[in-house]
Amino acid sequence: MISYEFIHKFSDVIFVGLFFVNNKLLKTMSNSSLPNYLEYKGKYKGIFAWIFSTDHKRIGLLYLYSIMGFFIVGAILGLLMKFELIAPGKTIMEAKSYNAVFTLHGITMIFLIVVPGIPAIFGNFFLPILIGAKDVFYPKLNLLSWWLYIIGAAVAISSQFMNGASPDTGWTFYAPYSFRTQSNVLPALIGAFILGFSSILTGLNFIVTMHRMRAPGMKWLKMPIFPWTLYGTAWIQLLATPVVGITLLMVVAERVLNIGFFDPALGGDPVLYQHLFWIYSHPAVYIMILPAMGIISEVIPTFARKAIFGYKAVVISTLLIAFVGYFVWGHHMFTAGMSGTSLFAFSFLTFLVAIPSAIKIFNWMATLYKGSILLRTPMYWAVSFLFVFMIGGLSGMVLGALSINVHLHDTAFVVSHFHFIVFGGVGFAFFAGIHYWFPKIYGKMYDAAWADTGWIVFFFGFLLLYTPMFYLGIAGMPRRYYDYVPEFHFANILSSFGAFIMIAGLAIIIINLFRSAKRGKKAESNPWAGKTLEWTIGSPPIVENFEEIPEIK
Amino acid sequence: MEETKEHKIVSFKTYIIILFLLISHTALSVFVTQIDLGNLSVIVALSIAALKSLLVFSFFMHLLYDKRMYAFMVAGVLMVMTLVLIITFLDYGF
Amino acid sequence: MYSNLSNFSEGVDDSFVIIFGIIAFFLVALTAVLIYFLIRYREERNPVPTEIEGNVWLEIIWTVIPLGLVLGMFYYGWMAWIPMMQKAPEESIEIKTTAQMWSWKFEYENGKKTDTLYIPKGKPVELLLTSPDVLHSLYIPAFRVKRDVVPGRVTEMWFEANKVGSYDLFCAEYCGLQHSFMTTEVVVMTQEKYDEWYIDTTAAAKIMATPGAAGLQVLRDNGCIACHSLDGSKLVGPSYKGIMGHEVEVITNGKEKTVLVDAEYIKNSIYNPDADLVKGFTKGLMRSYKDELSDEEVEQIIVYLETLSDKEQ
Amino acid sequence: MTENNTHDHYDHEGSKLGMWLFIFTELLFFGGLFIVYAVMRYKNGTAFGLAAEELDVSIGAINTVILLVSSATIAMSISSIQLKKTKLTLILLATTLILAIVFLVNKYFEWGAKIEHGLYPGSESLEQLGHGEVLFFGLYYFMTGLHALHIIIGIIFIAVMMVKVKNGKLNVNRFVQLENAGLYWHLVDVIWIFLFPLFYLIA
Ligand code: HEA
Ligand code: HEA
Ligand code: HEC
Ligand code: CUA
Ligand SMILES: [Cu+2]
Repeated sequence: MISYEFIHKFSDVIFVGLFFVNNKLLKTMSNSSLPNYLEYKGKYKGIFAWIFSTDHKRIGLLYLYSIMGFFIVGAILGLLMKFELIAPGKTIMEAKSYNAVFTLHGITMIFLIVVPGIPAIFGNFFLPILIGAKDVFYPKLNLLSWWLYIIGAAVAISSQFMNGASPDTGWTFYAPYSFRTQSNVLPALIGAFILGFSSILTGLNFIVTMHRMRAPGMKWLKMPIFPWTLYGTAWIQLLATPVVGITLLMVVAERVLNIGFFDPALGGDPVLYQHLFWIYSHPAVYIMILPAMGIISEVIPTFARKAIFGYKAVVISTLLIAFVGYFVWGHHMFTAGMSGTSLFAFSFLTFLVAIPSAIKIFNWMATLYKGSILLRTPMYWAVSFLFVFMIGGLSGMVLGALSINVHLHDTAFVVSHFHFIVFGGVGFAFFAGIHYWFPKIYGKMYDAAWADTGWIVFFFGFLLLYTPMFYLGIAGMPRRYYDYVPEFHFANILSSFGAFIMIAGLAIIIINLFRSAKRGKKAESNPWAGKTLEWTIGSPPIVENFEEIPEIK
Repeated sequence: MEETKEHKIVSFKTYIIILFLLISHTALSVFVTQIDLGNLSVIVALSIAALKSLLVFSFFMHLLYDKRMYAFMVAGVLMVMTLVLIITFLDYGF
Repeated sequence: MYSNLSNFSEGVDDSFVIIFGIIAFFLVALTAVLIYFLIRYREERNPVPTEIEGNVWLEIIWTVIPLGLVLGMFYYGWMAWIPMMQKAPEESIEIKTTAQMWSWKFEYENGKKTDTLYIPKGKPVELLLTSPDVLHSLYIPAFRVKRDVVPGRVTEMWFEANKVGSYDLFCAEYCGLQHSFMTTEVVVMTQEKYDEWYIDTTAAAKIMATPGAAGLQVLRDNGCIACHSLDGSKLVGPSYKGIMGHEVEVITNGKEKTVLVDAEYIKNSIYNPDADLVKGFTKGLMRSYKDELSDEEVEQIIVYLETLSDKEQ
Repeated sequence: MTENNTHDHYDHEGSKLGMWLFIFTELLFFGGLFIVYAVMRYKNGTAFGLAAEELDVSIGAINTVILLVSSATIAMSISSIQLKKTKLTLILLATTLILAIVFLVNKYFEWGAKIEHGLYPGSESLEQLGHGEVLFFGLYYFMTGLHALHIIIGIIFIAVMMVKVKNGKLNVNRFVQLENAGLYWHLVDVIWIFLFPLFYLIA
């Protein structure tokens, strides 16, 4: 049996452990006369050469390792839930642990992984290269963002180890339960607040970089799609994150000073809390998905050997998603007792926001038309991204319909929707990206056969894991349920088995990548015959990316 | 990208005039809200505040003299903010 | 998905089927095209790609057609929802419903209280939902209805059951430790059976005969059992078994002391739960029942607790 | 750091853009509070009106004027640095600084008086009033407190600028930091322009 304390200890070990693995990995050769960024010797030595480096590429890798560390914790927590849910009643833990586990799972997955994820890792690494710059506009601020990220994460995680219980509110921190519970909600909130700052600073940095540092000749409409999606994302980070910042601060004030903003016992309004929370958290889902779409928009053209179909339409739809995405937050509150007018408006806007996503899907498909398609690991991931993203997005349509949402809200259907789209979307795009850019980042090639095996195991595990949850939701199983009625047993078994298969796939993928970073064959500078700027420079790139800033015709 | 463009130097006189306008509007809003206008006083006070901030934005913060882009950005951000406020109020006022 | 168990289920199921049909069509069609392209245009079969920059007409077509479709979906979703939003019909039975950590309490027009929802078939029922503590949500999957219970407000919901039977009733909004145990049932009866049940007080009278039965009823009606077990197992609060006459360690004003559980102590524990905090339990979970339980009811509880003392077993 | 010395280059527009973006986040930060204020006022209209009478309009008005003047002086300091009048720049900045401090002192006395009357979060006399009043004062302390925090940051910002002007780091060719300080200070001003009517005037 897994006790509450055990979960604490266990996450502790993983966090500390993963942090120190990275440094040993990186010994590579350079194919330029200048030292590449991995070998470069700066003012500091050892680990300090990384954690005090302002090189955007090193910062990108710092994020990669820290996020991977959290990610493994989050994934194992997910697995624990699946063990628990394999049968009704108690299987491996108490209700108390279960509540703490899904809360921590949600917080790590959302705030520590997919929100910062792709912009912080690939954005940092490739944005300057893709627009022909030597670094971001504020390199020091960039480093500060990483430090804030780590500090925020540490504060949030510290809630697990302090006296008292781990937070058990769910990642949404709904009032007034988050005031009532005696668990350590405060550090989790403060951690999320700091993480917000980190995210804002990254966004700010990227916008200025794109405005001011594009290589000569690179007009706005010559920028690759990935930077464009980062641009849209950055604006959301800038304009939505402060709202959740202030909300969390108000919750802190309410807990400490007893000002009744949200607690009805003090005259506050709990639904107002939900408004403020989702004003951030809905746009935040587009913070997650837009950069993922950006990666897909790079991978598909490269492997179809042609330029993306309808460049302008893709750019415009990116900006539209970012914009309309601000005004649909209420679809998370359809049963919370909002007025009829707002229900109508929010449902309507929710359906509108699907259009730009649809445009993107169609353009990606059209890019494949008459291409000369090379099926390699990154392409497998990209194509399966299309599939799972469609499922996730289309199930979002079902949820957006008012009457159906009443039935499906807060059920396993929602859980399935967002795993398909968050994890299917962002996760698959992340794997597409890491396999696509791996040769550039490390100057090494991974073992393609293992990578493909990992993909297929993972993909089918994924489908088996989450598809039954659609059924469970329709049948009426509420989410955040530690225990369930026997009717739901069979689908839950299927789902749990899916999780075990998927984890096996994940293990293959990660081990393959780690081994290859160390021992892989040397990679060429342009293994996929890509057309964007990162493929014109050496693998791995030199410290300031370009010996000479390129001129774009 | 080196920026060599000349910056416009705003004269002290302009600033003083704006300051004068700002202070007189403050006085006006205090005055108007002292007489009882009911709900209207909320609207008047906030309109005056909006006018004042418009002055600050365009003169003190140089939106009138800088690149157009900044003015557009500010307008866009304020628009998002207002829309969010209005949409929130669909749940309360209607 | 069709069940037709309540007046709403048909509308909801219809719009589900329509929307599901559209999205399933898109999913299948697009996936088929995707796979076709991957095979037809793979490198071996089509070594030279044809560069196509874009096509404005296509873009317009695949913006406008989905736009029409999503508006259609919106319309169907919305139409089926209109009756739910409307006020309950005049002739509805009104039931005051309290959702509390972690139990349900239903109070009928004649003052009858239950922890299971009993309703007649074919008659509209209106629930007036309140919560003394945190958010909950009343969810009856079979009826396709759900409504959040927001502390500080009275929210209303209504429905009409079509078929006799008993159905699950869940709490769908996360409300803390025992959230997943905050479940009960809706029992739908024929009008005649319901009327019989409604005026019947004999069932209660029968239990009343045994000592302490009234007390047990009070505990049930007020959801105490959700946190306190009767058989010695530890839930959120201390078990009632053998509680009377025992010594417990409590924390009063930050200091530990040992007290003997007597009637006075029990009463104080119910009215000011945080005053003497039992060691090993969490503060703030149990709220004060000062406004809800009369002295008389507390007396009845005490009588009942006496019957649970160890000696008798 | 040595590895990025190329980025020491001077990009006036870029820095200014960065500052503006930061200002946008600040606007949204207070925007969230304004939403809460608006909703709470909508729900507790009369209580808010009554509570607002407790606040002293004249102190508020004086503070408004102080901030407006300080905004003008810092704006002028930017013109004067472009005219190479270092001394005048310093004088104008010092004026801004002093006005900012006067604002804080005023605020200190205002809060002090309120607290003496027992009107602070969690106080007994406040608890006796209705939820509406408690909320009003809660918001009042929270929002003006956050604003005061911005003033303090502004004071530090301006003080640093003075030092830099003094030793010539900021001059006719490079003054974007001063401009940014100005932008920040105007933002603080704009927020106050709204706080003033919301708390003091609409009674
Ligand atoms: C990456 C994150 C992400 C993304 C991109 C989305 C995208 C969408 N989401 Fe999702 N959502 C979440 C993450 C995300 N969501 C999370 C985390 C939650 C739960 C939060 C919680 O409560 O814990 C949630 C919950 C959630 C709800 C609330 C459910 C509830 O609690 O009751 C709703 C309701 O409307 C919804 C709708 C949508 C819609 C309409 C889209 C649209 O943007 C989807 C658009 C995409 C498509 C439509 C598919 C592609 C298009 C085609 C294949 C073309 C053909 C299509 C048509 C003609 C329609 N989401
Ligand atoms: C990114 C988001 C993400 C991811 C990846 C996952 C991964 C998993 N999740 Fe989920 N989950 C959430 C976000 C996520 N989850 C959220 C927000 C909730 C709601 C919490 C709440 O209710 O408050 C939730 C809730 C939730 C529940 C419901 C709890 C309940 O309501 O009772 C369950 C149940 O089984 C579950 C299972 C799993 C499992 C088995 C995995 C894992 O085992 C899968 C393992 C992962 C992989 C095999 C690889 C995935 C790879 C990536 C994502 C790439 C990473 C990206 C970068 C590094 C950029 N999760
Ligand atoms: C939300 C959970 C919850 C509910 C509902 C609840 N209690 Fe409690 N109760 C607790 C907890 C936790 C404690 C222990 C901490 C304390 O003493 O406050 C406790 C303590 C007690 C004690 C003291 C026990 C001892 O061993 O000293 C009594 C008596 C009691 N409750 C009676 C009741 C009655 C009667 C009701 C219903 C009317 C009720 N409780 C409802 C959680 C609950
Ligand atoms: Cu009550 Cu969940
Ligand atoms: Cu959403």
